[in-house]
Amino acid sequence: MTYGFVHHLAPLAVAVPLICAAALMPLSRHLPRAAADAIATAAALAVTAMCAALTIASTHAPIVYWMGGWVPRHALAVGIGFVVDPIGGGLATLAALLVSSALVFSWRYFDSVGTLFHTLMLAFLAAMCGFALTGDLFNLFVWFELMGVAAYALTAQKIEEPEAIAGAINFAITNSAGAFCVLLGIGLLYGRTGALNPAQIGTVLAQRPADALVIVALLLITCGFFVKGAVMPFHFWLDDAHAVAPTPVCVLFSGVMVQLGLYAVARIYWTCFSPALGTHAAAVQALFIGVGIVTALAGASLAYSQSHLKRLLAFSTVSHSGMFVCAIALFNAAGAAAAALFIAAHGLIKSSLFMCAGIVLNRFKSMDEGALHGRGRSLPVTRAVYFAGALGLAGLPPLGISAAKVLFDASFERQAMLWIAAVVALASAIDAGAVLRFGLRVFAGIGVRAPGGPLPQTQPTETRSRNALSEKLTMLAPAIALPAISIWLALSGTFVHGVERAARLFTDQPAYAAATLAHRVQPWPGTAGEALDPSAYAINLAVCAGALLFALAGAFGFRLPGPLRAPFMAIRRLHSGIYVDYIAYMMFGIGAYGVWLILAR
Amino acid sequence: MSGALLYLPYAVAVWLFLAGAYGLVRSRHLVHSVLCLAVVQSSTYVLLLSIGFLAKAGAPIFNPPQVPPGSRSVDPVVQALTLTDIVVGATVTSLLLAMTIQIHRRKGTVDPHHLRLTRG
Amino acid sequence: MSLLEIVAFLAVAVLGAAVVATRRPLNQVVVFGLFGASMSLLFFVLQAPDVALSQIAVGSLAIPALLLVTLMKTSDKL
Amino acid sequence: MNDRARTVLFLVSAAAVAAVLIEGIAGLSPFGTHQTAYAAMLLRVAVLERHVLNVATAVNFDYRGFDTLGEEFILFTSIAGVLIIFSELRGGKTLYPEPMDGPADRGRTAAIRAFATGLAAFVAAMGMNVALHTSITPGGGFQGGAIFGSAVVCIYLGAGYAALDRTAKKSLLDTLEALGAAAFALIGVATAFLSGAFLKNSLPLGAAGSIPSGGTIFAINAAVFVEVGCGFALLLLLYLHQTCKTEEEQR
Repeated sequence: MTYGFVHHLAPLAVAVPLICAAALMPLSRHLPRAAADAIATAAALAVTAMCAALTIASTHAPIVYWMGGWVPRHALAVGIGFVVDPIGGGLATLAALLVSSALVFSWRYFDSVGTLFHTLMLAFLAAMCGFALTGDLFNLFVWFELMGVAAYALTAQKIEEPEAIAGAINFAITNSAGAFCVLLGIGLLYGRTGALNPAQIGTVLAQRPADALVIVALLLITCGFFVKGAVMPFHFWLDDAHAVAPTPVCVLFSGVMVQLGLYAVARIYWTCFSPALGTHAAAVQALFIGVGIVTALAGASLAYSQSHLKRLLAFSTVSHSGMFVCAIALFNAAGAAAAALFIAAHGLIKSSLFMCAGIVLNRFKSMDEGALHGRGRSLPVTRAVYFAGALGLAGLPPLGISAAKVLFDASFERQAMLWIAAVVALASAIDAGAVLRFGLRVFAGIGVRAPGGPLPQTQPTETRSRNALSEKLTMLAPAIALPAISIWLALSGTFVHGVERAARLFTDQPAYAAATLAHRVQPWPGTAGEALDPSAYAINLAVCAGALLFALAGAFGFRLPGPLRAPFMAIRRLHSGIYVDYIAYMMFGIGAYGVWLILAR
Repeated sequence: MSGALLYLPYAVAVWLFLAGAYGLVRSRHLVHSVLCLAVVQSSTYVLLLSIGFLAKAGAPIFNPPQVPPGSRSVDPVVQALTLTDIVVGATVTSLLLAMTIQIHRRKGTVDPHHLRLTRG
Repeated sequence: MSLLEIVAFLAVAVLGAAVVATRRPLNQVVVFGLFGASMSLLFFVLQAPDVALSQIAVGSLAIPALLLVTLMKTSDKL
Repeated sequence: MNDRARTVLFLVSAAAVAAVLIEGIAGLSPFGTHQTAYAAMLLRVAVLERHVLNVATAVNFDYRGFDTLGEEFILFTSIAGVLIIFSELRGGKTLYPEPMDGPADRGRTAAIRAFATGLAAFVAAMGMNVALHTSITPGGGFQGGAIFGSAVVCIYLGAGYAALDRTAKKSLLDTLEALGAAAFALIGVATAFLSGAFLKNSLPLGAAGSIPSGGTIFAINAAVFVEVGCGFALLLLLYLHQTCKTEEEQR
């Protein structure tokens, strides 16, 4: 067995950022800031190129790379393998692209930042690449933990602010508890199958119908990753972390980290559990659709109730997590394709929105809707980018999410579950309406002023106060480039069809197992996808119109009557900002999911 | 009865998981919470090593004349996994304790109930 | 299951609960040290000397030192 | 949520979780009766293929060495995180806080200092010994490194922080720590070129039972020892520094 050049890119996509991260730590005392910026950005761009090359190469056949050259013996995995398919590779590419953009954005964003920031960002990048590319359950856990440790430290960066540390503590405790659930689930699977390789686990589990152990393993792994994936009731850490983390870090959290949690659930479901579940899959599907819809709707209404932009965008991410879970829950290739395209487009657009938030924070030192009322009019380019992003979230063509929504609606229509698409469209309208409302008030001065204090006089230390042209350019360039990429991807027919094809391969367990264990890497069949029906875009326009209505209603101070508002206020009060509650909710979630899955057996 | 006893190790893992979580929910001190989290994590060590145990078998370290095949040994894989897991535990603990010191310096409290984040 | 194995498991279970139940931070650190020791005993019993050695190095040397420093800095009396 | 409501919610949920988990673990093989296919295979081949007698070491540094690469960087990253939390930003760079008078610096006789230094040397030597014998006895780079790093505490207790700060330079420790971590990843890259796969052995294996056996296992073990030893020492130093009064507190 010899590996070609492209194969070697798989471990290098992890090793290169790790080596650069290690090198930057001692160099931090000797290098000027600009040099550290340049090294880190160059490394992230190199990883982007490597992951893109891997993704393109994997469209012909999956790329299987065994660390240490330990190829399987008699269909038993000996070592740790990376299995790159277009979906995993694509996610790694997205992660690397967003890290590159966030690093460019941070050149001028931070007034002062140690070079340790770059070390942490590169370790974070390596972890996300490893997480997306690995084909081994315990290795997945290792990268999950590295991702976590880097993310906690990045959240706590503004050490003078106690809120930042408190947010990081909530984040660290809930996510660690989630990680331990995952590891318990992996342990159960290992005890049953004697394997850590998903392809092998799937093959062994398929030999008999799923019993309670298999269901509990699925439960623990799902709940653990749903903590990262911000699915209710495991999402509570997310808005705390987003509210306090520096903007470039929020970009990565909302743009790709949360979605990686959902990717892991889908990947493990398809490779390990799908052959064994049989009729029980219906119960899993009902559960996922149920929590997906609750998360989408509740996340959207929570976003609507926020006047702090970062929290608003964070809840919008929660809402989108619910939508992704709905798409994954179709448990077919069409759903996986919709989810993949949706995640890619959302990542690009949400990142751009967070960068706009960062520019506003940088300029006015506030994130409060009332305090910022009308102030955004002095930032015309940021305003345009923000509105494009807000409407893009609702699915305005030609921004990327429009194509994803068309796939999404079509896949539910084919399963005669159009009502789910309708509910998700409503959630989407509320969610985008919240983002638009903030934009109308802050960037256009439309509507009544939201309650809120004056702009703060004290300067938060996160950002520099100069307003030079170069500063605007380095912050605006990535904010403009990312949505532009999403337009390019959505308009490129080869990309959309490529995603559809990749999703069929993603959901093909026998092909995955054969490629991994038997080393039978067959070129994947090329099938022509159906052309997207242009009339399908009409729904997107309707959602945009709905979002505009919600936005205007909000901007002019329309409020639901008290009794109708009560349930929303109750949900909002659950977000107490303290991890002791979050662990209790998490336990409730595991118990509720578990009782449903066991009883529905 | 002895059959049920053979499930005691796994039950201990479940017990540690739940006991640690209970401690987290009832915690009034950040250091207490960090240690409870460590107890939750120790459930994973116990589960993994119990799964890999083989009765009347030695450690997976061989002496030259007695090289496998033929010699019984417990599972080396779960031991490697647990080693990694212990490092993870130590790192999360060290990060959280550093945050505890920092938050006490800024806010003068280590009671999680006094650290509620303000809502926007 | 041998008696030693049963005792080691029960010790871990009891001391784990004791860590959770101990409220005074300094006492809790002591109980946590005992819990760590019981874990390393269990690892030896389970024929995992590599893991036991790790547990001793981390759980009985490094982490208690960090804990004591943290308590020193965060208790109001000092 | 108030304490009572939270506790009740937890207890009800935990009862359900307990029931579900017990259902799950009931599906495992009874304790000590089953050997997994993975373990059986590795126990059969590891000593012959890797020339190390400690199979856990072979798994750690070779068969599943990639996990250990991630593990070492988890440690590295968390120490970087602790450094950020405890550090001071000056001139756009993360710097170590200045050393100051510690509480334990005064009132020590020369005998105590000498004893502490000797003890620290003994602990450090023990750590190296554990790491060196990874292929034949329990322990390895990680365990040895963690013991080695703990020597810092001996110096602190015996000679005080100021003496410790003079002996163990933080800038040297973080350089060595980063070098150790980078070396692990670089060994992977080098082996990919030399032997065709990331972390695949490309050194002579040596005789099973001798100390420098196992080829790359031994090299990785050394890198891990340097990283963990210096990393733990740095971590402990950063914490022990906290026992000194900060500038604010002195004022």
